[in-house]
Amino acid sequence: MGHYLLRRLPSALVVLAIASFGIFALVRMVPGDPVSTLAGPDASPEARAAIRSDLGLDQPLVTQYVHWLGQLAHGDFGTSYRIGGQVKDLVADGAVNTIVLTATALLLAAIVALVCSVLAVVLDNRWVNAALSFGNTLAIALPTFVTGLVLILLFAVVFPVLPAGGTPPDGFLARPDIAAQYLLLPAVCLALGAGAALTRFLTEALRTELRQPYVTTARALGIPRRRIVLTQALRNALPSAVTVLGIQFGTLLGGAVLVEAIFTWPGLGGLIEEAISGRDYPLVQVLLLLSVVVFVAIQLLTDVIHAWLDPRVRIGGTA
Amino acid sequence: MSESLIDVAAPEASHPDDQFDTRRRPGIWTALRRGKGLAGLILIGAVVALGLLGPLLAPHGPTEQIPGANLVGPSGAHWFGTDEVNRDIFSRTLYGIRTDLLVVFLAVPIGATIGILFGLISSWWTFTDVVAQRVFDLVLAFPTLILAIGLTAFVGPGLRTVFFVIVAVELPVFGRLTRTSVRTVREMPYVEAAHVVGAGSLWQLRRHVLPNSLEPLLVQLAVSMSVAVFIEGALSFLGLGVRPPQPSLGSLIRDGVRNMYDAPFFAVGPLAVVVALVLGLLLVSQALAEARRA
Amino acid sequence: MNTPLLEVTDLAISFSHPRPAVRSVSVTVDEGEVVALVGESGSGKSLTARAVIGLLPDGAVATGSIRLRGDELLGLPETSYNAIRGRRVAMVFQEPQTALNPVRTIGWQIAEALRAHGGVRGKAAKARAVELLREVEIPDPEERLGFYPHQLSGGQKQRVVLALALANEPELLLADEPTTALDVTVQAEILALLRRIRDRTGTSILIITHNMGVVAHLADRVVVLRQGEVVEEASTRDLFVDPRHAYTRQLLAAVPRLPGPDERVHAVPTPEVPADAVAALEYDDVRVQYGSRMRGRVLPAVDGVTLRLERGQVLGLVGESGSGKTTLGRLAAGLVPLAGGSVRVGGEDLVRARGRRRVDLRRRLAFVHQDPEASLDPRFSIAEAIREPLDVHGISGRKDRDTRVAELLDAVRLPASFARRRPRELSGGQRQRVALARALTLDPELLIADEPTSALDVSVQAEVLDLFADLQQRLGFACVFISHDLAVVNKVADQVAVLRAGKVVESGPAARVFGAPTHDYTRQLLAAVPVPDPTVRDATGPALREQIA
Amino acid sequence: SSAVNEASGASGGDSGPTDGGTLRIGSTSDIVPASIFTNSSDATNTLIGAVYDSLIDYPLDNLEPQPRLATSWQVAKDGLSITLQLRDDVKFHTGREFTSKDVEFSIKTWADPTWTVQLQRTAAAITGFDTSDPHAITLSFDHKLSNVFDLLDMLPIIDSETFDQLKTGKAYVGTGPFKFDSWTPSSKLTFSKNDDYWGDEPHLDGIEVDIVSDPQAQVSQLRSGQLDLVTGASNRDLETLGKDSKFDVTGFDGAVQQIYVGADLANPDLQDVKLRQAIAFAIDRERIVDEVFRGQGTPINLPWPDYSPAYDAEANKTYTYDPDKAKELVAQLGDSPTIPLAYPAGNANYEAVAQIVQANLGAVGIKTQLQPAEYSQFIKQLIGGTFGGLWILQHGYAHYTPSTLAVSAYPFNADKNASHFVSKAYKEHADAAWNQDSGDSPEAVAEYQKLNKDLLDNLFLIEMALLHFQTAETKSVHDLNMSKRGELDLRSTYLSD
Ligand SMILES: Nc1ncnc2c1ncn2[C@@H]1O[C@H](COP(=O)(O)OP(=O)(O)OP(=O)(O)O)[C@@H](O)[C@H]1O
Ligand SMILES: Nc1ncnc2c1ncn2[C@@H]1O[C@H](COP(=O)(O)OP(=O)(O)OP(=O)(O)O)[C@@H](O)[C@H]1O
Ligand SMILES: [Mg+2]
Ligand SMILES: [Mg+2]
Repeated sequence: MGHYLLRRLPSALVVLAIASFGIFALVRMVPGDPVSTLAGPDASPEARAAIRSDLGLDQPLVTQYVHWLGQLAHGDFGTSYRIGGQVKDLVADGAVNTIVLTATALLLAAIVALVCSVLAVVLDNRWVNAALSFGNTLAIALPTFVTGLVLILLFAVVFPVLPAGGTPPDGFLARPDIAAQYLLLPAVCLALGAGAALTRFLTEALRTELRQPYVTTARALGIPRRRIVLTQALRNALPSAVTVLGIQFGTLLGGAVLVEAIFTWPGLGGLIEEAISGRDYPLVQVLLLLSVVVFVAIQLLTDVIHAWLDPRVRIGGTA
Repeated sequence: MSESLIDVAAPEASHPDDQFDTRRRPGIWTALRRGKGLAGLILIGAVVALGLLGPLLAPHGPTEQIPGANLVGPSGAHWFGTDEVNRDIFSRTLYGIRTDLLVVFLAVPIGATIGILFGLISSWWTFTDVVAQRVFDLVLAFPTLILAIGLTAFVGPGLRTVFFVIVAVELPVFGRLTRTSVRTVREMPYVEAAHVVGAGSLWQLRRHVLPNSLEPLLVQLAVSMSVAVFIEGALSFLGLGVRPPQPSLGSLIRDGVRNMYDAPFFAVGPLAVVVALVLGLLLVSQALAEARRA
Repeated sequence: MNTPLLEVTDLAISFSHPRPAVRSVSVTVDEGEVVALVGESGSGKSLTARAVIGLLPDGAVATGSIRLRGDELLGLPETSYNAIRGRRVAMVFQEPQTALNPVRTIGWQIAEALRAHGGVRGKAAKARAVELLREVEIPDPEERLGFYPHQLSGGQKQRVVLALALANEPELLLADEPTTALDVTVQAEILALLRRIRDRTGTSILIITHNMGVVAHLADRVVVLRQGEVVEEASTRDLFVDPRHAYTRQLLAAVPRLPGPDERVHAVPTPEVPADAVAALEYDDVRVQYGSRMRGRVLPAVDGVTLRLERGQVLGLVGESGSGKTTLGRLAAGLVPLAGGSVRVGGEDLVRARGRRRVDLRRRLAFVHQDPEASLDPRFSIAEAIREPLDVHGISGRKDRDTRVAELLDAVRLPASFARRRPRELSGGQRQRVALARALTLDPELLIADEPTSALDVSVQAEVLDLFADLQQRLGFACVFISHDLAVVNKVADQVAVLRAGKVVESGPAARVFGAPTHDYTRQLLAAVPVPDPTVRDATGPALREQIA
Repeated sequence: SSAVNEASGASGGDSGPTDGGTLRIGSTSDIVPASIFTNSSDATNTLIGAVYDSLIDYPLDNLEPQPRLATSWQVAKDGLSITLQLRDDVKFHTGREFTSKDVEFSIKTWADPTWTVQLQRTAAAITGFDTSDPHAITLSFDHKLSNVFDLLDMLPIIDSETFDQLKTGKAYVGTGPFKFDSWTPSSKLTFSKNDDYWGDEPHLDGIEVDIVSDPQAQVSQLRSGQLDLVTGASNRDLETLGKDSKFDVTGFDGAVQQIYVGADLANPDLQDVKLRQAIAFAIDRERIVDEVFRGQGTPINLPWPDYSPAYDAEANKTYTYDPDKAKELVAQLGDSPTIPLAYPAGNANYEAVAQIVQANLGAVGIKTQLQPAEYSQFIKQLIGGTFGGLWILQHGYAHYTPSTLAVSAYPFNADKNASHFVSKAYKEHADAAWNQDSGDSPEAVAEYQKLNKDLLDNLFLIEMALLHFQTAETKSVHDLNMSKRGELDLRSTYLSD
């Protein structure tokens, strides 16, 4: 696997290099500028000029880019225009929350998808299928802002059993039981859509696998259907599911922006929204670059998992 | 001996029953004419019909503000109630469907088609494959929101932006998915068999690889179409989507949610339409998948 | 009277198409008995066996009765069936190539079969797996446990499938063409193994085969099927001596035979070949390696082969399973990367050819895959599959193409009505004929046929071989004919090359190689060929082999 | 154990002021350290109000300065300087004593344009500082400053020693009732009671400001007991909460904002004042106030609240809802093309107002196209004056001395404004209003009348409504106050249990 990763590394680096420039340019192409949002409508032109030179925005674009790259090379991610702190710290704080949230959601989605699709295929019962299919539809059809608010209304307002939002006051590690309660609603809300979509994929893939000749062989050996699904069909169906999950991850991150807002979850989603609306270039740039890094990594990871799951990819050659 | 040899060695064609073996193979169309497929088609059809016939059915104009009817609940006069600026939600829903039909049945398929073509063609050669995958990584890495803001910079907010954003969002999704299937299917001996008889890459892709990779794409198409309504709503939420006062299902739901505590009825109508549409899409995709497996 | 182990009465199986696949089949298998089911390709042999184990394809409707020790099996719910399958009744399916799970090692798959019936686990399971693999003659069984199916040759896969079926020592083994992909020596081993198992554990065997030699060798009783009906049933000896039904007689008459020891020719003149003629196919010190060099494990599949096939001639490739026959064939079609040497088709290097030239070369070349099932696109109808080469090259109009398809179907003895079916809806032999028809579509100059008749009953095989000879005569194409069936090779091939472990051990004119083999291995092969005569059963097989060796 | 139980605050009846407890406030937007003095967000306002003191205080409903850090003051006869007596018992949170030097530092900070405070020009007009007496200061002006008390009311007294940390959001040191403890960007701010406060000791032990950007989430958290007070609930939610026995909705009538329609005169279609008059007549202000702001506002033509010296009840009724008159005016103009109507996207109130305005204008034959713009872009258009049509926005500062508005609020700026309205007369009147000894002298009032006439005649800015500020809180929150600056005043607030 080592050499496999090594082979992918150059292209990943090229992507990052291109991305850094693309992001830098794109961020500045979007109309609106940091000075006007910082200064507010009533600031005098002198004030704005002062801010502009303060931020170094009066320099030529290329100079700014080179400067930024130089900073990056030194591990300095710059200072946020609006929030003022080190971009590094801001991102690190938000990243913890976002990672906890998205990882939980991803895990939930994966578990739900696994359980539901295996249930659907193993039981193969009309009513179970109908119920799963309807639940699926609702989960896909209802936008996050609807499910989020309904969840809050139900579990925090009408039956106040869970917090309506926010992160655990003492962090995630101090009191895991409390942390879990804070995490539950937003993670469920985030996981719903991805989980439902994944369930659809996995169910279809499993059904397709069950028609393969090797399943007939296994059945002829008297291996029960449940076991065939779990130990054989699933393994064959997983690679495509992993790809879908890798793609879904993007949707998940996108959804995180909304979920974080609804559940007051101070993560990167809120940060990036704020950074964009404030045209906080250093912050936006780093966040976007981070997003690209994460995606390149995720894709690498799915490829690795692919190879791990499918010996034909791993070992190569066809008989 | 030789007589009987001819007799017994006659090919199976001699069997009289074979002449009648001319039934049509249960294909995609049959799948849509019964069970799940039919139910799905009816649901989609109903939503589409409501949208197309909207102007005839709507009791009010989509932007008509009815004096005094501020956020009133459902009644005989206003089936779904009225919104915060006194418009009939039912009428707006009907007109809103039209907007979403465009997004769901045009933008998503366009994005999907381009993505699939891209994925198919690029994955055939290692070099283009690597390049295309990295490009997809890049596009996927940009959250929808940022894509939307970036695009508004060039085309301004409105339906057009929504359209472009959805195309841009779906493109890499389908591209990547296609590529994964292609990588599995292209290893199949029957693709090799076509290769051996001299079929070019395009032929192999079009005739063998694509048709045998369609399952996940069909599912994704249904999912993407469903999610499109939601993306449209989220964009309106940021002021990048359909411009007020033009109605759309997404923006209606968003408005409804804004008024959740005062007017819980508001979002119900538009949501029901979306659920019907999504259910229809999923049912049809399920039916098609089943038909293709059979 | 004691109840037979298996009693099938009036079994009928039909699909949505008007003609029932099985009309009325009655078979009984007694304890410890080996019954052979023979008959025309497509006559319902496989379906009968599948009905017994309760795994008919979707859409099949079965009526009649199937009793195992008096218990009715037909219509048994899936859960009850699971206790029977594998443990009491096991089956080896006709096409072993796809029968294994591609993402699990064969060791795991055997262990899983053992586990299914609460058998051994862990270390013991591994030991048993090794034992099973050894029993089915897989070399280096310990190491092969960690192999994935795609790393095995066709014959190896077939033996793994057999090992799976034998894992739980079933009372009844349904073996659907268990030896088609095996070379004769391994086949002899397998037959001996089957017999041993029968003798040791009293397992009854219902074997489906085309090979009358196998029947003669193994079976106690023979049931002959034709068009879904039993036409004759008799003890093996009686059947061979005194076939009653015309079809049985025809079947026996069509069995190809190797020249007997007394008929052997000692010196055959090599045909005159002009020295400057361009060979249809030339292998020059060809080497092929599988496996990744980076992992440091390299398997030489073909090791320094030099062969030459003249225009209009047929080169028969024989040799043990896994000896590189398929690999050589695939090389000619440019499907395998070369590790050394060169391959020239009509004097040109296919691997190096580009663009139009390559397409042109391809057009003159046809290929029959060893595994017809996998080489037919499941979404194509039979007609589409056969027509594809024409479509690819845009040859002739639509109508002409359809005519050509009908012609070809007829040539391989398939009814025109099959044109609409999907590959899945055919029997193994029918699929193989489709693959052959497809290869002949373009009137090739060079045909590479990898086991083109392995799934055909002798009568159809005879017809197809006649057709083949006829076509070859008329069109004058050269052919690489890969087969385990030495008699068939003997019948069609001008030249023969005997392969072993990637090397050519002997080559030359067919009559010479088969008539006066010079290499021990060739002699071994010839000796292992089961003679289609139950009376000489004991004179062949391992006994004779030892004698020769 | 349950996170809900641990989080939910006290609730119950009132038995007089009690000490203790942390007030949890939900705020819509986070603080922005670089513009901490600009009243740019509700969290900023809470921070300034909790941590800092001003020299004087305006009551909510008039403009008579009350002592705070300054105990008394004297404006010079020529109106060019002011002397303030300062308290001598005041300490910063760091323990350092508060002196006249700190006043000088604070004013100079405000005069620095990079802080972009609205009264920067006023602060910059103060050029002389006499700090010889640590407990008294004399400020001398460049020119007469009729609005100097506005500055003194708004200006927080900041600590010079920790000023660097203020810039980066690390520390906020003032003399106010609460000490700043921590800030977690985009999450929360915490404060604790200042035990050494010079005034009455606050009842609350501390304050926690949670940034809850979604207004609906604020309401949910208020309802679920995670918050005690929210500042960003929508008017509709406030109305519903007001009817709920578990919650109070408090209105603060003096701290107001105005919502208006701006007109960019660079657009030739808008150049004719008749069209702008037609717009002013066509807008149904009552409906906007009733339906969008749920009655929490007043329809207006001029920005001033009724206690302002510039208030003119009659003039405020110049343009009332009169579609017929509007139609007549439009008819005189003939056909006009579609005019863009911009508003900040993503805000429910703006969106509703914009749609009503569009419908109102449409009804009289003025076609408009709504252009929602992302806030940052919107502000850029406002500053650059690139709307090219109509826009909807809110402004503040009309509840201070009227001249403050004319010289400080961007849409009214006589030198340069988003409307591209240039008028010598308007500029003269605005300057004259500023150059007064006092903000409510008869001379000043006379200037205000002229300004009012300018505004009503030219209509480059069509006022719609004056909006009152409201908060919603649980019944356990008592004695909540607000400063004129819109900052929560929690000095006497207490929680009952
Ligand atoms: N899934 C199916 N759907 C429709 N028809 C089928 C299906 N499977 C088999 N048949 C038909 O049933 C008949 C019997 O098939 P079966 O596989 O039993 O033949 P067979 O005797 O095993 O032949 P072979 O020797 O070629 O393997 C054939 O004519 C075949 O076309
Ligand atoms: N893709 C592959 N990867 C690794 N080893 C392979 C691969 N394909 C074939 N081999 C190995 O190469 C050798 C030759 O295989 P090949 O398929 O040519 O044999 P064969 O003579 O056709 O055998 P059979 O008669 O069983 O079909 C075998 O040992 C096989 O295990
Ligand atoms: Mg068969
Ligand atoms: Mg082979």
